[in-house]
Amino acid sequence: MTIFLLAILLMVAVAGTAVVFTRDPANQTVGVGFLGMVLAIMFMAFNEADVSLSQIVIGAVGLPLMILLALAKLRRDADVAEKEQNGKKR
Amino acid sequence: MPGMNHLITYTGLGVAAWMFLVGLYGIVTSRHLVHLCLCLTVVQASTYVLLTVIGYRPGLPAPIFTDWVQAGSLAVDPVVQALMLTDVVVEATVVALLLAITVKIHKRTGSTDPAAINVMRG
Amino acid sequence: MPWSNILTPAPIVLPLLVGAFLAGVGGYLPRRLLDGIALLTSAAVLVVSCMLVHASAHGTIVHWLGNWRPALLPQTGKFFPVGICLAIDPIGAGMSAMVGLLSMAAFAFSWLYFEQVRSLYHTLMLAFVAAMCGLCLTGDLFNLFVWFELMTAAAVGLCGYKSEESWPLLGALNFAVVNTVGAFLSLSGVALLYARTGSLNMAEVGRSLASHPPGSAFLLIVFLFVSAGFLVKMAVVPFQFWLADAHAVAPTPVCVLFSGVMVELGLYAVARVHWVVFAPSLGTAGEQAVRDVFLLMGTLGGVIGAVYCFSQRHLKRLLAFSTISHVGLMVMGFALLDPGALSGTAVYMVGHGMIKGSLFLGAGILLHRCGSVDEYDLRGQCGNLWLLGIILVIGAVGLAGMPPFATFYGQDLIHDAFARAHRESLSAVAVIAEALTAGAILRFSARVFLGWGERQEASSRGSPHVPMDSETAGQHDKTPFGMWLPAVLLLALASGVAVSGQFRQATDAASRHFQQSEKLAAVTLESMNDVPSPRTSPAPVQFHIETPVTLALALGIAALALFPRVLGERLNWVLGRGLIAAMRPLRRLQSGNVSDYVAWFAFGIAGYGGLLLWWHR
Amino acid sequence: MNRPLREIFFFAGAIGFALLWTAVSVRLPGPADLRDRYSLAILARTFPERNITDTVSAVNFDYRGFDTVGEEFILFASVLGSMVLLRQAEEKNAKPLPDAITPGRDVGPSDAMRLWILAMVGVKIAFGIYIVDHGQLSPGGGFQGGVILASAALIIYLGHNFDTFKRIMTHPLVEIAEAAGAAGFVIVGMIAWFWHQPFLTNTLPMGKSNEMTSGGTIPIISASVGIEVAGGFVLLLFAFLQETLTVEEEH
Repeated sequence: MTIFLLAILLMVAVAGTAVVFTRDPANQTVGVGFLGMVLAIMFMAFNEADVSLSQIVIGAVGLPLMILLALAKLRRDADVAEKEQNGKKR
Repeated sequence: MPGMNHLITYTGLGVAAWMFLVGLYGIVTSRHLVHLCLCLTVVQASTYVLLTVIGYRPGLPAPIFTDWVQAGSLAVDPVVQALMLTDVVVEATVVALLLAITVKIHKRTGSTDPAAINVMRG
Repeated sequence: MPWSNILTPAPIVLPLLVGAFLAGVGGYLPRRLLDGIALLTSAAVLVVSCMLVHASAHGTIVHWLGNWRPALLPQTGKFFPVGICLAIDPIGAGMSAMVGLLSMAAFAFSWLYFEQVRSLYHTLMLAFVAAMCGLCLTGDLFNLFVWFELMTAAAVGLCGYKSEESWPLLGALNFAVVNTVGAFLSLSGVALLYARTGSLNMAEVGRSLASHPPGSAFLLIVFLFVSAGFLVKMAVVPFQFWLADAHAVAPTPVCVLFSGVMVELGLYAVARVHWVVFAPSLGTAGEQAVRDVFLLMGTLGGVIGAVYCFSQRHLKRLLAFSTISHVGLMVMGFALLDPGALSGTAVYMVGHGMIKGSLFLGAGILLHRCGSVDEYDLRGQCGNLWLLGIILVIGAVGLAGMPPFATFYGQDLIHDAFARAHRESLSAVAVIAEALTAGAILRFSARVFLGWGERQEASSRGSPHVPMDSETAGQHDKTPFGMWLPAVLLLALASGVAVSGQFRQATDAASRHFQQSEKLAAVTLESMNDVPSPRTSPAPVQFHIETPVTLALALGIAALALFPRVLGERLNWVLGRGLIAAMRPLRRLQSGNVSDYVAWFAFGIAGYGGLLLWWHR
Repeated sequence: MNRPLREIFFFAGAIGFALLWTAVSVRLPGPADLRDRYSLAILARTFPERNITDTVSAVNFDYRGFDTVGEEFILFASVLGSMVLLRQAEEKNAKPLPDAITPGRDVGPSDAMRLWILAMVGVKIAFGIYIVDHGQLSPGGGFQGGVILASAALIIYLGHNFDTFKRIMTHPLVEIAEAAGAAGFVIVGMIAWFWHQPFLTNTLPMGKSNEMTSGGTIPIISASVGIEVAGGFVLLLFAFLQETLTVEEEH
């Protein structure tokens, strides 16, 4: 059991590091989802069922969704700006 | 085995410090505001790890009394878990606020690079 | 108090309830009704807080929420707190009264100011008020963090309220990121204390640390960690960068609360955590390290804030930097860890909050009438606004610590304490900081209202020219009476409040009480009857030479800035070059880039931690 | 600061921080008789005093209920703050994107799909309510269940039915529900005043163990938190979705 818990803790560290060093936000969202999942498993393993459930609903529904929506908005704004610029050129 | 239990505590403390610093490093070197927000979630995850190992009691069950966990018996620390529930909510809301700011900043300035959007020097 | 169950938590509960109510149905209410309800709510917060000040003067009020009184633990045979308590002493209740007063001023001002507010503004303001009151009254470490986070969440929304411009958004971003990072370190500190002592109640943690001492290194570092969020909030160098970015762009009524009380609450929280949690176990050497490090923080803040302040042309930004400088002086007052200095700091805090609130309201009036707060854009443009000019000048004199303002009496006590501690050099720091900040406001007023001075001068070259959209619509050729009233009243209060010996006597007794950690622990945990510290006859006010020197320096600095040619062409040129060269690196530090600020955060924490340990030996 | 300089400052700070952290860590954990006090007290008291089996919910909504009041209002203020930030500068300038860009608008769902979505929404709502109202008995509670309830609304959107989605989301009831949930918590806390007890005192009958009515005010608070969280997340998602699905015409 101890080995398992240690491994989970190290997994969290690895996942967190991966999130930081993924520089592209779209890919990073995947990393954040993974970190959220590892954290949920960690809470489970440390007998924290309530926290684990919150982490699942936030990590699986709330956060990635908000991030993806924000990214979609950023891309759309960039597209609109680009189109405007092209229009001006013509 | 008290030695083994402390091993988990110290590993957790180390992982928490690592997450805190690596998250800060991400913020310090970030070139995209969304990346910056997500690095902040890593900083926050460090407090999860810290609280988790603090509340952990080796070999004890979750603090939920069932047919096989008799009411009033020993369990892992429920207080820390209540604190962590608050912490999880704080995380979600802070990220929501920051993403909303990011979206608007991009709309106003056309950039998401923290180094490029700063106009408030001096 | 027969109504104590209702009144004690009311400053927190009432604004929350009204805020939620307004968010739900505010869309269906007329604007004036919304304003009226919000104004009445903050008036109620003020009244109840004053009642709490009065009641707690007879002994600390300990109120166990959920009726969870400390329980007798079978394992240890001692009382242990399982719930959360409010521990209310006159200083905490007084801070919450300040919150009520300034939020009243803010709501009264926004009555006629914002033309396009929905109920969201009122709700966020009320949540902000509740969070600040919670911070003042709570006796629980994690609860402190919760209110801190609520304060940040509401404040960020308010700061970015004008989301159609990019400046408020950047201010809000810097505010949110730096404060959140600080809050996480505070939370880590609370968690570490819990791991060591198994409690979250401040008094109980303090007692456990004293009975099972963990060593000075642990205490000093954890004190720094727990304080981290509050050090960011109170804008200690080098965590201060976010403040100017946020305060310069937030809506004016919000700025009143930001500079008038939110920043000071950071210091209050640090002081409270210090005396209740750490003082019983720190020992003489530990106290000495805390004293030296906080004196350093205060000195740095006082000087650096003043230098930045003097080199601004944007009035709100100028006032924001002056807040950094004045908080530095308050930190120095706290750092002496002396009852007299603490009572001086408390009096100073009250005076500063009111004067700074009034000055920000003045900036709001200026923005309303002239559509700008820029010193050079408005040069000589506002001669007809003579009343506003008088408000700004009186405010500047008040900030310089002249009688009869509360800042004078507060400062007097702090200078006394400097002399007692044989650190007279710190008085010089205070004089320079106050002269520079007051001089900057005087310079601004003379240029804007009298048209004195030149079009452009050396010291503020390169300072940002922030375009400000008007926060109002419609008529701009008249200032409604409702805008003047809070600004004038706040100044009048600041000059009147400390003149009576009663107020100073009460603050003195409260400050001595504030520092009696063991007694507070017994009152909290064993429901011991609290006996208030006796009031002593007020120390005679000594006129320190510093007071007239500050005013003379401030006038001189302002005059020199306006008419540099009196120095002669050559000296003027040299000085101008020197100022520009000296300001260039400082301006580069205030980069507006949140990544820089977070790097400074890590550096500052490590630096102060290292100094605490180094000076401890 | 330029980037290398910033990193030098950061790394100096990081090394110092790591050393400070190490100095603190060696003093942990504290003496066992101190460290376990709070946990043991709660574990021993929850069942006899409150008749409920999930001690975490007891701490969350009762022993340390005041923290949760603050927590709910953090969520509340952030949702409102995000709405303030994301609100369209001028409502009339915002128009929906042309159909071609709106994802999925051109492919209407089939009837079978509609039925399936409806069933899914039903399942989600049922599951969310279950989690909310069993908070005192098993893992879960208002917060977790509230998010699940909010995600039910999302499924409607994922089923390409943006119009229905928008109609639900912009209904004033959502906003009112969020506020009522937040206010509800405070009002339940105020009930105790009628019995001359401090704010948040659990004065209702504790009910039988292992039943939904056990725990006095705990299930009521949990339900109001659930309503607030569900409403809050729906508002938050809608604020972001509306940003994404509309273009604001400048000038």
